[in-house]
Amino acid sequence: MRSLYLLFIAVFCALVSCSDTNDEVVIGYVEGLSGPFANIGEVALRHLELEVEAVNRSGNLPGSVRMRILPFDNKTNPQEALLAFRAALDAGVDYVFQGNSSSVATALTDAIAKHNRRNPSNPVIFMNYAALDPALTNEHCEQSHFRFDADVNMKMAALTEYIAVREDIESVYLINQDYSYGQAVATSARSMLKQKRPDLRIAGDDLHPIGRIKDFSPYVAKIKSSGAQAIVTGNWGSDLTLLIKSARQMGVDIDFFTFNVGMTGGVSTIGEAGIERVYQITNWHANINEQTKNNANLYRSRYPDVFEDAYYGSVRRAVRMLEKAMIESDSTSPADVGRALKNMSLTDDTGLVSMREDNHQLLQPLFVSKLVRISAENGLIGVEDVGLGFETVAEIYAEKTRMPTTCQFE
Amino acid sequence: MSEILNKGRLVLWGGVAFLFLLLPFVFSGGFSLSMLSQMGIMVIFALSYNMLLGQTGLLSFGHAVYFGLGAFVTAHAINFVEAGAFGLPISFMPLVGGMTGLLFSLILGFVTTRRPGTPFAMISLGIAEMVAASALMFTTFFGGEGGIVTNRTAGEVILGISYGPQIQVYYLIAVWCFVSMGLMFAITRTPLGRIANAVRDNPERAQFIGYNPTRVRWIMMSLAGFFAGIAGALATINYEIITAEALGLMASGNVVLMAFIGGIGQFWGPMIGAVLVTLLQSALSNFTQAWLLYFGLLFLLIILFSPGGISNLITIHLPVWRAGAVKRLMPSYGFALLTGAITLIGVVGVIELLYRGFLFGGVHVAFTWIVSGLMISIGGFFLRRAIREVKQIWEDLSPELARWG
Amino acid sequence: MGLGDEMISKALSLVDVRKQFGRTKIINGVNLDIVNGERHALIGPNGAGKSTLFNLISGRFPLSSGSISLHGSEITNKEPQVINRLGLSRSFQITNIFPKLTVFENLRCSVFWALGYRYSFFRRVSALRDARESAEQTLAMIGLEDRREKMAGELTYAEQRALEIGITIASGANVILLDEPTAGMSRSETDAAVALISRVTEGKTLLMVEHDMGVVFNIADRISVLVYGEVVATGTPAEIRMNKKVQEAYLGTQLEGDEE
Amino acid sequence: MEFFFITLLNSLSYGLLLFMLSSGLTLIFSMMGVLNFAHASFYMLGAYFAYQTGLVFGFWPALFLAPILVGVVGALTERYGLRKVHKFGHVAELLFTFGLAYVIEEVVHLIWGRAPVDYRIPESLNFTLFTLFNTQYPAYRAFMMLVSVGMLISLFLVLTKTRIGMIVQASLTHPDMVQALGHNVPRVFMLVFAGGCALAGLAGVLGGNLFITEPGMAFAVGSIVFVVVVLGGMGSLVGAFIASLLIGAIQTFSVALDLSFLDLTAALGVVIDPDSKWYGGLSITISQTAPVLPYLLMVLMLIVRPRGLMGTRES
Repeated sequence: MRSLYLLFIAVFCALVSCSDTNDEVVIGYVEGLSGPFANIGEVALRHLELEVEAVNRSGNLPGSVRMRILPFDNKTNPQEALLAFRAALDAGVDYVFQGNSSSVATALTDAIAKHNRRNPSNPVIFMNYAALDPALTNEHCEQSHFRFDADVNMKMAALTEYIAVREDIESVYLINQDYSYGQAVATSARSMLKQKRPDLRIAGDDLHPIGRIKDFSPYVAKIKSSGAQAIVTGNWGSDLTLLIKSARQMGVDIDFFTFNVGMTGGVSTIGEAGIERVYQITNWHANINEQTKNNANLYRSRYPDVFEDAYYGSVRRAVRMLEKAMIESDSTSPADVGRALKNMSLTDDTGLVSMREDNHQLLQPLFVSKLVRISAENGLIGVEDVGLGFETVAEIYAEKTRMPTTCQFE
Repeated sequence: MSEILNKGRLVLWGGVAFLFLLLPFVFSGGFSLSMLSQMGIMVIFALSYNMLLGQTGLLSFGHAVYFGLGAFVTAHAINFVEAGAFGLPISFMPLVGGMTGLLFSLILGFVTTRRPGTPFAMISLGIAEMVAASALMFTTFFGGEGGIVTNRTAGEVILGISYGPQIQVYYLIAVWCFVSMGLMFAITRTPLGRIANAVRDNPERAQFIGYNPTRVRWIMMSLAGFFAGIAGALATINYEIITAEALGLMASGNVVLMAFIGGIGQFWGPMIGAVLVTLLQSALSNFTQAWLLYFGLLFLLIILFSPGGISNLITIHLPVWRAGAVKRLMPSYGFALLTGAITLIGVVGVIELLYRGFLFGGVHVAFTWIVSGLMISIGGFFLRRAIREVKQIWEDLSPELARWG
Repeated sequence: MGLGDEMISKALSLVDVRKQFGRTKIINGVNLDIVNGERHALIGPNGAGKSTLFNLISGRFPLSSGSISLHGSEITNKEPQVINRLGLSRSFQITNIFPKLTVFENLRCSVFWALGYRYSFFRRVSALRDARESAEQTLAMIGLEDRREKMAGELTYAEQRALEIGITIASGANVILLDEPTAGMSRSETDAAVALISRVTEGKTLLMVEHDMGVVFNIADRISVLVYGEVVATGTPAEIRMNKKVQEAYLGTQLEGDEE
Repeated sequence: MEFFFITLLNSLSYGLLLFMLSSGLTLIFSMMGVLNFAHASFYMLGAYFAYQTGLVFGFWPALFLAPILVGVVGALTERYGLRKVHKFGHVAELLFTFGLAYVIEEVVHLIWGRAPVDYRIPESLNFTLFTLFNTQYPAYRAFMMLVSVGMLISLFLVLTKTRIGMIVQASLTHPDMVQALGHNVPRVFMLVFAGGCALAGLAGVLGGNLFITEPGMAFAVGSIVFVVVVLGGMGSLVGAFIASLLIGAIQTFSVALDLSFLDLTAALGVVIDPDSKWYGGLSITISQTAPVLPYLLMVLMLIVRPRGLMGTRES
C-alpha cells in the first residue's frame, strides 16, 4: 500500500505542480513499471527503497533532511520516459535514477543535459545504475550523468582477463542479440580476445534478432559443429534461458560466459541445466565475502515474500555515494553534490570504488562467478530459492577495467 | 465558397484555434505542457490513420512505419542543419518528415493496396515486422538502442523563437496540428475523399463508376503517410530523440486503438481517441501499474458495446438533443452511471488487489475483497437492469427521433 | 479511319463471345449487335447466362474467347473502370450501392469521373457546381429528392433499386446495361420503374436483362433470346412473339422466371 | 553431415509445433473469417494452465486438462465476445481479438507475475532418446513430434469421419451453404473456435516447457503463426501443414548460412573497409535475417498469389 501512496503523491504533485519542501531530497525513480519489463523495474525499486531507508535511518544528511523516492513509469520507452521526466521535474525531483534499457538512458541523459543548460538554476543529476551502453561515458557523456555499473567494454575486459588465464579453453563462440548492445558485446569480445589470447580461435560469431527466436536448437547445432568449448554472450531474458536450455538438452557440454544470468528469474528458469557451466561477470553477487552475504540477507529479511534476491550492487553504491557527496559538500543541491561526486571514492562491501572524473564512470572490482549448487558445506547463499547460487572464480581489480575514454564534457 | 467557410464551421474552427492558443495558460506545468504537445502529435497521427481505416476501409497494422521513418529522416535533417550542411528553419522540418512519409507510403503503398481487408492487414503487419527488425539491425541510420539524438535549437533564432522552451515547441505543434487537421478535413470534402468513402463501402461498384479502387487506396495511403510523417517529425522536434520503438508494432497497435476508441465513423473521432489515450497512458500509468489492463478492457468494452467509438456515442445523442428528449433519458442514465460506477470500483478493487497481492505478497485484505466482491455483484445486477431500462427508453424514443433524424 | 457507317451505328458488338468456368461452358459463342440508340432486351430462361454476359461486357469477368467492341473500339478484357470511362455503365441485379454514403453523395460520386475530376484532392466538392447540378438532376429524375440526405443503406428496397439506376445513368454514359431492374418489385413499383427507365434512357442505348415480359414488351425496340449460352433469336417484339424456336425453348415452357 | 541431420530433425520438430499452432488458427480463420490475433495468447494460456494443473496433478493429466481449459476459455470468448461483435463485420472481429491479446497478456501478468514460471519437462521424458553421431537427441522433442503427428491424424479423422467434422469441413469451403442447410452455425462456430483454441493450448503445453513459459511467449510467436496461415492459404489445413514445415526449415537452415553481401563483393574483388559507413549494412548475413525471411515471404506471397500455397479463397 506504501507504493500506492507514493504513486498517488506523484500524480497529485504532477497535477498541481507542487514543489518539494526543504527538508526532503526527492529522488525520481524513472523506470519501466508497467509492461513486459515491469518486474525488473520493481526489483530495482525495492533495492532503492532499502538503501534510502538505511540512509534515512542513519540521519547523517546535512540539515537532517531525508530522502524520498517518487516512482514514475517510463514504460521502457524513450519518448514516454521524457514525459515521465517532465512529470518528475514538476514534482520537484533533483536526482533521477534509471538503468534498465540503454535507449531510455540515452534519451534521459540527453534530456537532462539540455534541461540543465536551459535551466541552469534548477539542475538535475542522473544516477544510472544499469544502462551499459559505452557511449554514455564516451561520445554521449554529460556532466550530469553518472554511471555506477561497469559498461559493456569494462565487463568484457574483465571477462577476457579471466578467459585469458583459462588455458583449457581453445575456442569460443560469440552469439548475441542483433541490436546495438549485442553488437557491442560481439565487437569488444573479438578485439579483446585477439589481444589477450592471440592463440584462441573464435569459432563463430552469430547475431540473432532479439526476442524472436523460439527454438535455439539450430544455433546450438551450429555451435556444436564449430567445436567451440565456450560461448560468450550478452543475451538476456528468454534469449539467454532458451540458449542454455537448448544446449543442455542436446547434450552440448560447453561453458557459458554471460553478462546477465543473475537477473530476476534467470537462475530459476535455467535451473539444473546451468550448474558448473554458466558463468557471469558482475560487480556484485551475494557470495563475494561476509559483507555481501550480510547485505543479501538484509534484502531477504526486508522483503521476505518477494521472488527475487538482491542483485543490483550498483543501486546500493549510487545511493551511498549520493549520501557521502551530500555530507561532504554539506548541501543537497544537485550542483554542489555533482561537484562532490566527480572524484569521490567509497569503501563498499566489495572494496574500494571510485568515480572517474574524466567521464563519470565508476571504477569498481568486477567478479566472475559460476553457478553452483549450494550446500551446508560450501556455505553459499542461493538465489530464488532453487538451491543454486554463484561462487566467485575470479576477481578483477578495478584498475584493470579502466578503459580509454573519448568523453569531453562541454 | 459556401461549405467550408459557412458560419457554423468558421465558428467551430475558430473555437479550436482559440482552444489551442489557450490550453497552455490553463495547464502550465512542464508535464502538462509536454502532454499537450504529445496529444497534438497523436491527434495528427490518429487522424492520418483514419484516412486509411475510417475513410478508405484499409485496416493497417503498420502505420507507425511512416511516422517513424519521417521522424528518423527529420532527426538526421536537423543534425545536418546543426552541422551547417543546409539551412531549413526548424519550423518547416515537419515538411521533411511529411515528404519522407509520402515517399515511403508511395513505394510501399504501390505493392500493398491491391486488396483491402485481411490481406492488406496482413501485408501491413509483415512490412511493419520487417521494418522494425531492420531498424534494430541497421545501426548507422537508426542509431541502435540509443536512437538518433538531435537538438531542436539547431536552427537560427527567428523572431525570438529558439525552440528551447517547451512552450514554443507546443505552439509549433499546435500550428502544424491545426493546419494538418484543416487539410485532412478538407480532403474529406474533395472528390478523392468522397470516392475513398465509396471505395470503402463498395470497391466493386466504384469500378463501374469509372474509378480504380487500387489507385484510390494508393493515393489515400500516400496522403496518410504524408501526415503520419509530419507527426513523426514533430515527435522528433518535441523529444529531441527518436528510437526504433517509434516505428515498432506497439506504436502501430497504439494508433489503431486510438482511432477505434475515438471512433472511425466521424472525422473528429480519432482526435478524441488520441487525446483520451494519451491522457490514459500518461496519467493512469502514474496511478496504477495495471493501466494496460484497464486500457485493454476499455478497448474491448467499446468494441462490444459501441463499435462506433466514443464519437458515435455523442453523435447518436444529437437527434435526442434536437428533439428535446434528453430529459427523458436522464434518470435512467443517472441510474446506469451510478450502478456502473459501483461495479467499476469493485472491479478496480479486485484488479488492484491482485496486482498488489502478487507484487508485495501477503497483504491481508479480506475486507477489501469482500467489499469489492459485493460491489461487483450488486452493482452488476442493477447495472443490467439500468441498461435494459436505457434500451427501452431508446426504443420508445425512436419514432420521435426518426423525425429529427 | 476506315470505319464504315455500319460500324459507327453499332453501339455494342459481340463477336463469338465464349465463357467457361472450369469445364462448365456458360456462354457458347454469342454474336450480338446493339444498334446505337435502340432499347434492347435480353431474355431467356434461368441459367441461360444473361447475367454472365453482362459481366463479360462490363469487364467484371474476363472472356474465355471472342471479342467485344464499344462504338467500334475494342473493350475485350479491359478493366471495368476503363470500359466505364468509354461510356458504358451498368446496374446490378443484386443492389450494389454505397450504403454508408447519402443518396445525394452516391449520385455525385458517380459523376466525378465523367466531369473530369478524377482523383482530385485539391478541389472542394461544394465548389463543383456542375457535379452538384448533375447529381441533383439525376436525383430529381429518380424521384428521391426527399431522401437526399439519407444513408443509402437505410432506403427501402424499391428506393435502392431506383438509386441503383440513378448511379448507373448519372455519369451520362450513352450505353446503359440494366440487370433485372424490376426484380422483386410489386406491380405498382414495377410500373414506376418502367416509367423511370423510359425517362432516363431517353436518347441512349439500352441493353437490359428482364424477366417480366410486360416490361420487356413495353420498353424494348428489339429483343434477343439467350438459351444455354447462345442467342437463338433476335428481332422486334412482334417477331420474337411469333418465333417458333423461342416459343418452344422459352415462352412455352416458362414465362415467369425468378432469379437466374 | 551431423549438422545436417540434427538440423533436419530440429526443423521438423519446430515445423510440427508451428503446425499445431496454425492448424487451430486456420480452422478458425477459414470458417469464421476471423484472423484471431489472440491465438498465440491461447498458446500461452495452454502453457500456464499446464504449469498450474501440473503442480496439482502432474504432467500427464495436465496434458489433457490444459487444452480443455483453454478450449473452454475459447468457447466463452466466442460466445460472449466474438458473437456479439460479429454483426459489426470482420474488422471489428479482428480488433476484438487484437484487444483480447492485450488483456490476456495483462491477466497473465496479474496471476503468474512477469518473471518466467518454472514449468519443466517431466522427469519421465527427460532423457536422451538416441545419440546421432555425438549429438544427443532429447526424448521430449520426439514426444512432441509424436503428439503433433497424432494430432494431425486425429484432426484428419475427426474432420472426415464424424458428422460434426463433415459440417466443419463443408463450412471451410461453403459456409453459406452450410448455413442454408439449417445447421446451427453459431454453435458450430463456437465449437470450432473452442477447438482451435484447444489446439493452440496443446501446443502451449508442449512448447511451454521445451522452451520457456513467460508472458512474452505469445508475442514471440504471434505473428509467425499468421505467416504460416497466410502462406499456406486460407482454409487449407494441408497448406498450413506444408507452410509450417517450410517455415521451420527456412528458419533453422538459414541459421547455417553465414553468407553476406560482403562475401559477394569479395567474390567480385571489392573489399569493403570495416570502417566504411556501408560496412554495417553489407555485413548482415543470411543467418541474421533468418527470422525476417518468413515475413518477406508472406508479403511476396500476398502480392503475387494472395490465396496462398493451397488456398481456395482470397479472404
